[in-house]
Amino acid sequence: MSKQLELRLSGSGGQGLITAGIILAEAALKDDKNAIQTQSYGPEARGGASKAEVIISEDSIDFPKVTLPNMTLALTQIASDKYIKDISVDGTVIVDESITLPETLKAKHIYRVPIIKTAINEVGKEIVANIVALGLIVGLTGIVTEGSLEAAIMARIPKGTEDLNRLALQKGYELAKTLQK
Amino acid sequence: MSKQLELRLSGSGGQGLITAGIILAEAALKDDKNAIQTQSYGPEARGGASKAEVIISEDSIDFPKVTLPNMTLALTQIASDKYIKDISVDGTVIVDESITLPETLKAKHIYRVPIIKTAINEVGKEIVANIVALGLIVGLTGIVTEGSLEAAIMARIPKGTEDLNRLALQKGYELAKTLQK
Amino acid sequence: MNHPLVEGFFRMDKFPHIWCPGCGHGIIMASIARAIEKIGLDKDKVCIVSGIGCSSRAPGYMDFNTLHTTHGRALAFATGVKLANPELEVIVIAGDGDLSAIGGNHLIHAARRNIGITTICFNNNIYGMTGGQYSPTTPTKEKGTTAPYGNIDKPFDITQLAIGAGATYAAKTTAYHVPQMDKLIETAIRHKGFSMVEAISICPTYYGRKNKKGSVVDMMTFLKDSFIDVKVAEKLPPEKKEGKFLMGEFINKAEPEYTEQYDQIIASQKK
Amino acid sequence: MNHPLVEGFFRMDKFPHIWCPGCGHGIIMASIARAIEKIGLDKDKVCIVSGIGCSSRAPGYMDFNTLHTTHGRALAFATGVKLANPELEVIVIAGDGDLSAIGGNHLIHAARRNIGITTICFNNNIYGMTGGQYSPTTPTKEKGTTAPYGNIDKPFDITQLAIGAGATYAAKTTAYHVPQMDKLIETAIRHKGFSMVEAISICPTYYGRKNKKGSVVDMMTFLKDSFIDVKVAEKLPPEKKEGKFLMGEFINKAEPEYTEQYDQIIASQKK
Amino acid sequence: MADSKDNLTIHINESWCKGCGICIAFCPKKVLGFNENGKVTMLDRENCIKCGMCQMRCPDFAIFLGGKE
Amino acid sequence: MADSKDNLTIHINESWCKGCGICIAFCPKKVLGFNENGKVTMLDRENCIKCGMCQMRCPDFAIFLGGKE
Amino acid sequence: MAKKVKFLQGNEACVEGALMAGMTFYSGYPITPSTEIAELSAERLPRIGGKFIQMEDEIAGIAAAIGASLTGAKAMTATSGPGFSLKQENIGYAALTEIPVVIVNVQRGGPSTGLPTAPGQGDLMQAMWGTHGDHPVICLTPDSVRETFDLTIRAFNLAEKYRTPVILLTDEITGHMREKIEIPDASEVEIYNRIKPEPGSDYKAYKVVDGDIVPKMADFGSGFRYHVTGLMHDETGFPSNSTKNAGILMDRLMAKITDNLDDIITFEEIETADADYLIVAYGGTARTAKAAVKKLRAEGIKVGLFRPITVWPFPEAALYKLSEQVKDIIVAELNYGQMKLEVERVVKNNAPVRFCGKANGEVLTPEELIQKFKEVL
Amino acid sequence: MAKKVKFLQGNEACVEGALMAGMTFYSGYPITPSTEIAELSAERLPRIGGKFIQMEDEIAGIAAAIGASLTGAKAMTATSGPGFSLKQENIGYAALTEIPVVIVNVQRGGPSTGLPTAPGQGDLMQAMWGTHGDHPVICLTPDSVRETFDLTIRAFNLAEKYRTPVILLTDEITGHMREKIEIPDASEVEIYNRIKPEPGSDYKAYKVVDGDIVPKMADFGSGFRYHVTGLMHDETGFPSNSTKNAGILMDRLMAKITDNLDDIITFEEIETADADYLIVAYGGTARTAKAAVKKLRAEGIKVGLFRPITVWPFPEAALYKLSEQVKDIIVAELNYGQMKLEVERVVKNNAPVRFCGKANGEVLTPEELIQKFKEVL
Ligand SMILES: Cc1ncc(C[n+]2csc(CCOP(=O)(O)OP(=O)(O)O)c2C)c(N)n1
Ligand SMILES: Cc1ncc(C[n+]2csc(CCOP(=O)(O)OP(=O)(O)O)c2C)c(N)n1
Ligand code: SF4
Ligand code: SF4
Ligand code: SF4
Ligand code: SF4
Ligand code: SF4
Ligand code: SF4
Ligand SMILES: [Mg+2]
Ligand SMILES: [Mg+2]
Repeated sequence: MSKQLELRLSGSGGQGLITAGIILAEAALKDDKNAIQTQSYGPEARGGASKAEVIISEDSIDFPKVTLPNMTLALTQIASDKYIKDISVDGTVIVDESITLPETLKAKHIYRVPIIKTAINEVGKEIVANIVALGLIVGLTGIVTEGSLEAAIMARIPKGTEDLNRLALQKGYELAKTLQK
Repeated sequence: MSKQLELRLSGSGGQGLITAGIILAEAALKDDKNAIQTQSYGPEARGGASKAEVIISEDSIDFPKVTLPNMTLALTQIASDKYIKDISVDGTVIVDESITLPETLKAKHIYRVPIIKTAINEVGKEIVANIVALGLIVGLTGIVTEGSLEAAIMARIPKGTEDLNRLALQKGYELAKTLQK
Repeated sequence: MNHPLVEGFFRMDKFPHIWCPGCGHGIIMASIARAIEKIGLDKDKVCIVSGIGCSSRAPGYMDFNTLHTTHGRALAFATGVKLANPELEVIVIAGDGDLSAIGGNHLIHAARRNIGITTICFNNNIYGMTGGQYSPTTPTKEKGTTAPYGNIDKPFDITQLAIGAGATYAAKTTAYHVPQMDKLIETAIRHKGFSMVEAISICPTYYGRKNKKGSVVDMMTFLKDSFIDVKVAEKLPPEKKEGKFLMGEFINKAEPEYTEQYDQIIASQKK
Repeated sequence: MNHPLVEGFFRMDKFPHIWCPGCGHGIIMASIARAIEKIGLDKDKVCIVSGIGCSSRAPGYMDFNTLHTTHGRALAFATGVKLANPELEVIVIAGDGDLSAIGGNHLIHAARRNIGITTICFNNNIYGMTGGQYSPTTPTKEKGTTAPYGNIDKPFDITQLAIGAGATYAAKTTAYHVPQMDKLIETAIRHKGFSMVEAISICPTYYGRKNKKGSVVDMMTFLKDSFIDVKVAEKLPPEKKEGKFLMGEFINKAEPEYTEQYDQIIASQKK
Repeated sequence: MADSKDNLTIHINESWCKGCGICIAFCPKKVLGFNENGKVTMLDRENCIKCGMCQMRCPDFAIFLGGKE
Repeated sequence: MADSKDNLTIHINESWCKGCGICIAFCPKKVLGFNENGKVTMLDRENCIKCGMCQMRCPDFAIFLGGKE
Repeated sequence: MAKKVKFLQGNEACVEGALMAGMTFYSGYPITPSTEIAELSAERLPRIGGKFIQMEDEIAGIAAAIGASLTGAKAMTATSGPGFSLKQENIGYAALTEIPVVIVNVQRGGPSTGLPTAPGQGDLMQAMWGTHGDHPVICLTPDSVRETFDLTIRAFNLAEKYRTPVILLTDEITGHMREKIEIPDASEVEIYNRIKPEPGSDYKAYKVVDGDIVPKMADFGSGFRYHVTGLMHDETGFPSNSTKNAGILMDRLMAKITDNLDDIITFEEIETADADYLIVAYGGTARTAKAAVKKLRAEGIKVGLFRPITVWPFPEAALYKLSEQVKDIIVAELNYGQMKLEVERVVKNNAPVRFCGKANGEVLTPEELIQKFKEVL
Repeated sequence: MAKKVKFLQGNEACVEGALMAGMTFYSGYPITPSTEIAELSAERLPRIGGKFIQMEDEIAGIAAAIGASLTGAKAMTATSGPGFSLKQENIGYAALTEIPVVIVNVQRGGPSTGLPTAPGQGDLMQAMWGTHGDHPVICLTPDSVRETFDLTIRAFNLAEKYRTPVILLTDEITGHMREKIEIPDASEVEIYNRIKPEPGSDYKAYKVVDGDIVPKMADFGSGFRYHVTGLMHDETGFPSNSTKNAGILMDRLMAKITDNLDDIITFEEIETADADYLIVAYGGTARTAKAAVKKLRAEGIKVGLFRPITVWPFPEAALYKLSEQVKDIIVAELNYGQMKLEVERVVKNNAPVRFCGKANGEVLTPEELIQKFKEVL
């Protein structure tokens, strides 16, 4: 992985991808890295696709927006259609397995992964798909340490959902392993 | 008289001095002169003194405000106290006879004239004191022709008050004659 | 095959609309179109005006002369439209915030003047567009993002406010009671002078979530169970009215309409 | 010897005030001071807030913490004063234009919130300060400089407007009925929550002249003859009430006051 | 304020009086009138009942009941 | 609009349906349900009484009565 | 051709001009020193079948005027400083939606309530920058009663031609002074009316066609059912989140002005041909400057006056040229040097830019200007 | 000293800063993209005994804040473009009456409703000129979350010190991005509180005494019964029609700023020491510029950044000095060149001033800026 991760997370409004972005960034801070998180707001969000972006770097980050991400993740078709196109040639695209990707899409790695299904079937709650995704991303990139990520997750989630989220994270790591072989 | 008359009329709100100023200016227009009329507005007018200024000139008038009038007229003590001081050394001051003037006042002519009393006693309506004043001013200065002045008055006054105003004008001219001898 | 109402009265290419799943605004917007259809108004002579808010996005979908203005000012713009061309049937669509927070002054003055504008308030008791701040109609104790400890404001009864301001037609209805809503909106549009229909909407995304009102269906069920018609209520014993809200026509009276009055001035002054 | 009220409650060096001969505003201003005297308020803890207008000049004469704000916004400023320091007795003085034209929105929201501010409206049915344009309370058919052919607007009943908005205390009185005015203003100041007294004033200079209402005394006589107390009116036969206006207390009820409610939130949240 | 009515009498501040005539018109005893300057004046001090209505209705604080001295 | 009820049937525009469930919950005959995409579907066309309440309450114009063809 | 000679206030002349320009709608809220404009409009409009309405505040005043304009009316609103501040949001709305409307600001003294009955010129920069966001601005400043008449007509013409709000920025001096004015015959006056689409034609509400300067504008109610929004929109008028569309729209709006400076900008030059010194002044203060120039010329001093009539867009090119010729420039205005900033920007190092002004509610007298002039030279 | 490291949005940092500065009162009306400031204030203020109120509109939002400030509270209101336009009248009121208040404008895209969720910097000039009449203005623009925190504190300090409204002009970029921020310990932060008169002392509400910068300010309710008015007033605070008094007051108000530029103005210079070329940028766009400078320097191009932090008063002197050194200046901002005008005015002929910006709702990327930079050089 390059020193600087530029990540774009997208999906529908309720999927918690903005929270996922924040958690990842906070994990990076725990690792003494720099991080910036931005997102798209507003009426587009009603019904449409929502987007969170995270930059993680060892250096200070001047320009806060992701222009050409080196990693994108999309959980819904609409989000994918809108945001997946932009990816650096040596970048990684991750989408939920339910999503159809354009044939023209070019990236170093393109993964279709059962993120939502994992959340539903293996963790038991669709709502933790975002945490599964985080496990997946960190499993793939190692951009933050696992300890920091877990701590960051625990700090942001509602009380009483710790185990659920820990499980989701685990499943995410496991998904990553299936891809890396 | 100099080619340019700079006149300041002052009194209390209801005395019609702004109308008098407009009438004089309109008479000047009829004589193919130029004229500008300005006035002080606003909350000061409540209860306090009101002021109308007229510049009449053969030439075009650039600066519209009177800075140092060459003629001032005041009908009330308050107005006199506030506005009579500024007068060019070769100017003319006219006040109602009820008014006490500061001893320091310097002007070429200083007249105390029974304008209001004339309106009340000889014309029969205090409200026409403004027209008496106009007769007086024009009688003294000849700044507009008598024909134009009468026409201008007739154009501005309520229907049915023509004779009253004509009489007031006449009385004004008469007052002027008493001063000129 | 297309939805006949959409085909006849909406800008089909703008659909599906941006409102969230279960948002009540779409129900009310449809009702307005049905009332226009029922009355048989000429589409070219209908002007829909709104301010800013989720509700205020409605005009963009409606196939008339449509004007999406600044937040709160719809009635002020509409007053200009109506007075300049009284031939137009002017309908204002406004959220509770748009109409009664920033726009409250224009509401009371339009009502006072009795100008021939029909106002339909999409009242979801919240600022939807900006993400769930409490509005002047959020009930006391309920939460908004700016009322994290429960709202201490007393809510407006917008219908009573309009009446206090002099409205000659004012009615209230809900997104559940659609047949009644159709009728009230129709009557309001036919009314000469200022008319307002306060249509209680639902915002499941913010109001519902923030206040644990359950699902969209739960919120609709609440409307169903909580509102009773004033006329019905008159005949009910007190215990049956407890905790209920009243809906229906609250005032309907005839007074001179503003633009007609103005035309009389013109008639008397025009040379 | 000096006027005892002036000596005790006014800024004597600012007198005589700028109002025109016979302007009713001075009568109402005096009544406010008498009510404050009667209640025995600490002058340092009284804050008088106004907007812009002839009436709004009153605070400049009154020896309290006085705030002359922007046109129409007195209640908005006053809300900040009161909420920031609930210990202050906040009284708003506002003209009919200031309160119900440009300031209408702040009136209805202050009333809705039931914030502990007392508003005294100096209602002369005209914009006095700017020279006699019709106001939202100018009766239909009367003239203003901007209604040369007679006003076609329907006037607000400001008291009813405040009630429609949720006011818990609202009363009306006139510059003629001073003993009643004293009492109503006193009650209003003592009231917990939002209170408003609409005091009908007279503007002989513009409203009177423009509408041929005769002398100052004629205008006062009109007030004397035209207003009857609501309580009296209740017992009168219809023919005696014809053409009369009602005055007195229109609403007086107890509801939680805003700043007290807020203090409860603080109490529950403060660590 | 503790004065009994006996010690009170009407005072006039002529320089503040704007001559509106309200006090005069509504004085129940009709004891007030205009002077030559158009300001209010007490015509009949004896018959003043010290009701204070003139004071209450004067918009200009120009007439009031005060101690005799 | 002149159609008699006989010629009418429920149409669904799945791409506009947002799956809010209002029509389903308040259908007096309970003939509507969700499909696997979470969109509305007609479960029992026979028993639909064509009352139009689903159409009236659908916020998304996604369900309506229209000609059979 | 019989000309009507009248003796009018600037505010009255504004209404006469508006009526000649075709004004049929006025909505506003009274405020000193602009109120006469409302009062005379209230009297005159019904006589020609037009409409006057006093709204509940200034925000509603401009809103109603914009609404009326959409139905095809030529609409105006007038105010002074505090009201002008309140109108700012909707000025931006009219600019973005391209709805013609004329806004008169008769400037008074000071910020806030200030000195309501005194003159001032403190709203010059506000006329350009008062509303949020970039937007096209045209602002005209008359220096006489007659010019108030003319520029009111021009304001309507420019509003119609460029589909934009036009600000007539007068001041208490010109607004309230009475002066002789010859009202021209209607036949002598050029009136521009907005271009409307042909009935039944294909119509995209915000598409510029046929080499027009702006999109054709259909009256609401005339059979073109279109959408107007203060959100960024595309050529159809419907909201668009596309930054590309937003850029196209904004560029077009700004270019309406910058591509047509020659048509929009007017100014007056007095005695500049051989001038060594230049006074820059506008509005009521230009009268002071004219008197001063006469007196200084009489003393043999080669001084000229540059008077921007269109103050926004600012007549940069003309002033720049003059600045190459003169030794010194003095800007005279009733504020703390607002136009001076613009003059400094434009003339760069060509000549020093001095300032003569005040903002205390007084007018500047010719004597004061002359004194300042002599001090610095 | 334990520092709290947090990951916050700029809007959140603004509230943290305000609380550290001593904010006890917030009143406003929600608007994207500023709403988080209201939301967090609503949550936090009651916990410290402070007050939050959501008013009926933006006009009331600032009015209530000013009213609260008069009782001694440190008060803030936040908004975005449309609301900022509505607040203008009362900003002027606070300026003339010298009541401290902090106004945050989180800028969004476009004029009117525009692009509510997109960034923009189109309100720069409005921050200076938005209200009618001349008036003192202080306006600060942060370029990071941490600086948003710091400048909010500074805004309160300056408001208290100079008794004037202070505008914190941020933008959607800094307002909504989350970044690492170390919250300093309260003991490390300098807080300035308005000077109040001694209890029982002789007090003229608008008289400057003892070499103070501004008049002492008594809390309403503290025993000094004085008068506050938006009319021109004398030292006692009572309205005065005297033009002399008006002049004295206005001169004093304007001089508060112009006499204290060194205290008020701050700016950042990056790599300017040997710079041949200069980029001028502020707020969120400065981040773009910083990235661009790094990349250009890496290519060996001697470019520096001048970043006004205080944008009003504009750091003229520092920029002028730099302009004598560099060959070319490029101003980068998200509008049609608002600061560019100011830069042009200041640098005169010293260097050509170029512009790189857009106002379509997008941020400027370093690549775009670099490209433009290279084009013109
Ligand atoms: C002048 C101004 N202030 C604030 C906003 C932000 N804003 C947009 S819509 C809205 C409230 C929407 O609430 P409501 O009117 O109830 O409509 P809803 O979205 O709930 O349908 C607000 C505060 C704005 N656009 N303009
Ligand atoms: C924003 C603004 N708009 C308009 C004005 C002008 N103005 C000052 S007072 C006033 C109306 C006064 O009427 P009212 O409130 O009834 O008070 P009155 O003078 O009759 O006592 C107006 C329109 C202003 N000062 N500020
Ligand atoms: S946020 Fe609320 S009001 Fe807005 S579209 Fe969604 S449900 Fe409807
Ligand atoms: S103008 Fe009217 S309201 Fe104003 S002071 Fe005179 S009488 Fe009173
Ligand atoms: S106190 Fe009563 S009786 Fe005496 S003068 Fe006054 S009003 Fe008349
Ligand atoms: S009421 Fe007052 S102002 Fe009027 S006449 Fe009597 S004393 Fe004079
Ligand atoms: S028409 Fe009536 S019965 Fe048929 S599906 Fe709709 S709601 Fe159910
Ligand atoms: S009501 Fe409409 S959107 Fe909701 S489930 Fe039924 S068809 Fe779908
Ligand atoms: Mg709402
Ligand atoms: Mg009034």
